[in-house]
Amino acid sequence: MYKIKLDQFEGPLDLLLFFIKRDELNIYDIPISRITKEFLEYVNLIKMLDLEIAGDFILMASTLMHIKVKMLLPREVDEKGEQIDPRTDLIQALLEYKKYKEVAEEMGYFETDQRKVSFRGNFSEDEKIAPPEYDILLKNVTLFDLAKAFKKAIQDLKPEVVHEIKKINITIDEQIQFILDRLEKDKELHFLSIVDGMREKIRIVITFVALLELTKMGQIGIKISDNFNDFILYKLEVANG
Amino acid sequence: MDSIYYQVIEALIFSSDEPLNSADIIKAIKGLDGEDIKITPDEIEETVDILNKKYEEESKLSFRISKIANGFLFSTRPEYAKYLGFLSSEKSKRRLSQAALETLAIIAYKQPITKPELETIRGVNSDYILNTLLEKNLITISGRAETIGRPLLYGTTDEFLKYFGLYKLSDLPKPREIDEIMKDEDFLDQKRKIMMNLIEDDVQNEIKESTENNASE
Amino acid sequence: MDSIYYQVIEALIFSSDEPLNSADIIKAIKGLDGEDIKITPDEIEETVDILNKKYEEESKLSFRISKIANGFLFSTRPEYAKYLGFLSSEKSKRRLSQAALETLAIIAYKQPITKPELETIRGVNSDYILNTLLEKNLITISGRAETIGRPLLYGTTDEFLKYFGLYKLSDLPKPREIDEIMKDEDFLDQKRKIMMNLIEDDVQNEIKESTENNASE
Repeated sequence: MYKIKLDQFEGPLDLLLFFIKRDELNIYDIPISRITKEFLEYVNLIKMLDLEIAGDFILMASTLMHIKVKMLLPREVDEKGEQIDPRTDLIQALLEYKKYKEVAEEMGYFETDQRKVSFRGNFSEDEKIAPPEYDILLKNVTLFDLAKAFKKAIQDLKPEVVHEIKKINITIDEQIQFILDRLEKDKELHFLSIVDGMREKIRIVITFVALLELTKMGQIGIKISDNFNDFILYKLEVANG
Repeated sequence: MDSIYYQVIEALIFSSDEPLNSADIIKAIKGLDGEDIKITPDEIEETVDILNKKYEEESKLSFRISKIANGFLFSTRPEYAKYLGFLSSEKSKRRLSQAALETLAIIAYKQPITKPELETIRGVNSDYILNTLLEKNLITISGRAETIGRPLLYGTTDEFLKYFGLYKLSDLPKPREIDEIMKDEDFLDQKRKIMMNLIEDDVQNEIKESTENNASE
Repeated sequence: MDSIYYQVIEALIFSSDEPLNSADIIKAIKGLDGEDIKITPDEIEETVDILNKKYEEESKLSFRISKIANGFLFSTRPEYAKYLGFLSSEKSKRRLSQAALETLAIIAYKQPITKPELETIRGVNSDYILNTLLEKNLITISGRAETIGRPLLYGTTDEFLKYFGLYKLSDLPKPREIDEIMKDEDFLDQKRKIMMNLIEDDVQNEIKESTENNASE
């Protein structure tokens, strides 16, 4: 007779399958009294050690005892008038469990095979050229979005500012530098936050032209913002190669 | 599909550290060379077969493209396992326990499945094992059942497919029908299984074992 | 050196996660096939050259073995760099950083939530991440709080549900449920250890016995 070890069984169903196999019992005609007795001996052993695991075994023990009692009573009948074997549910559960136990065994072979396989380990030397974000961005931001943002920036200016007459010395190059400087500090900038505080229309116009210039040069990207009439600028990594 | 894309497809799969699917390959090619490039998932699949045939018959490479977890991934041929195992600590990672395999089998076939359903089939409380499998990313929470108490539902992940070397879920072995099991007199050899489990507890032995197995192949 | 080692060297370089040097390759080969195997660093170097020549001239492969200061490693040929770049930028668009995931989780469970509330929980400025999540359409502005300054309120979107395969928001696993799955892990571990100790002696015997059995199988 095999010596029973405590951690061999995944649960009460596994233990019952073991008894059935070991004693060459017919699963469809399980000798309930005998198997209940053996089962209880096992449960007594593990009860002392592990309450958590024992719980499931105790539940099964009570099921077995329940079936045992039912076996002694006159059989119940189903709607067709056929006698119900009190062991039916248990047999069903055992077969269902066994079905997956078998699959698990096969999966164990898959696991073994797969453990013989290795994947590529080192990717550090693969050269990658990031795609020009510029392209992708134009898919999200339409010219209409750009125009709306611009219009908004202009509209928000206080009307009295427009009346001031003053020569403004400002160049596109200066504004290009201005935008790049701002982008040094922040990864992303809202267009509105750049023109915020600019009081003259011409300054905004030139900033806007500078921004278009930078986009064309591939130095910055533009993407859509969740605020209407605004968009986000961000610096592009200069592609190497 | 133009045959110049053989190398591109190869390069894309080679450079990917996770299984790469046809859709992503097509997206990269069309994204760069234009939406009008004609290329279909079937053609990618064919290309992979052609490449694998070349690797094996002409180039005699020690690796090939595996179809795994709904995608393609380069992997070594199993015959080199013993050399690779010698240098890497990966191989000494523990196998899954019998309980974990059983639980995975049930989840894989019954998914999405709730914990109570799983526990009914296994006959044991399964909190611990579910937690382990979730941590290993072999299963995930896939939603909630519409039944009373709305219990969480569990299903398998792509990592699960990768772990067992499966391309898709339907590649799992088919469980036998219950009446088939019933006819079968030869129950699983319980004794042998127990032994196997015990071996697996001992990593040292296991490494030795796999080396021996490999050597005899 | 026997030419059967061409493939072994190739497989070792392929699967190593660090650049692999000749000494390690020799160690693996001698370790498995015996110290008397004749193999020198020069031969390994030669083998790599032969392999590279084969990859390039015969097989026209899109990858090769590179030699860098501390060893050999595979790399994809630079002519495919733009395809690789496209793929990796697509991937990074899809991926959520840990910080983004954490932020998303807080918003999902606490919604509707204001930026100050969020930042109190996370302890860091969250402008950038909020923007990223808004861009990915995983969160949205759901209104304004009635508190001073009427700050914006953030919540998750339908896209968020889709991303995580949820039918509705209440399908999110409750923290209590996660606790339940995690519960008693340590406790069970302790119990297991006690049991294992009790049967340890027997296990030792079994291992020996079963190894013998396996060998004869």
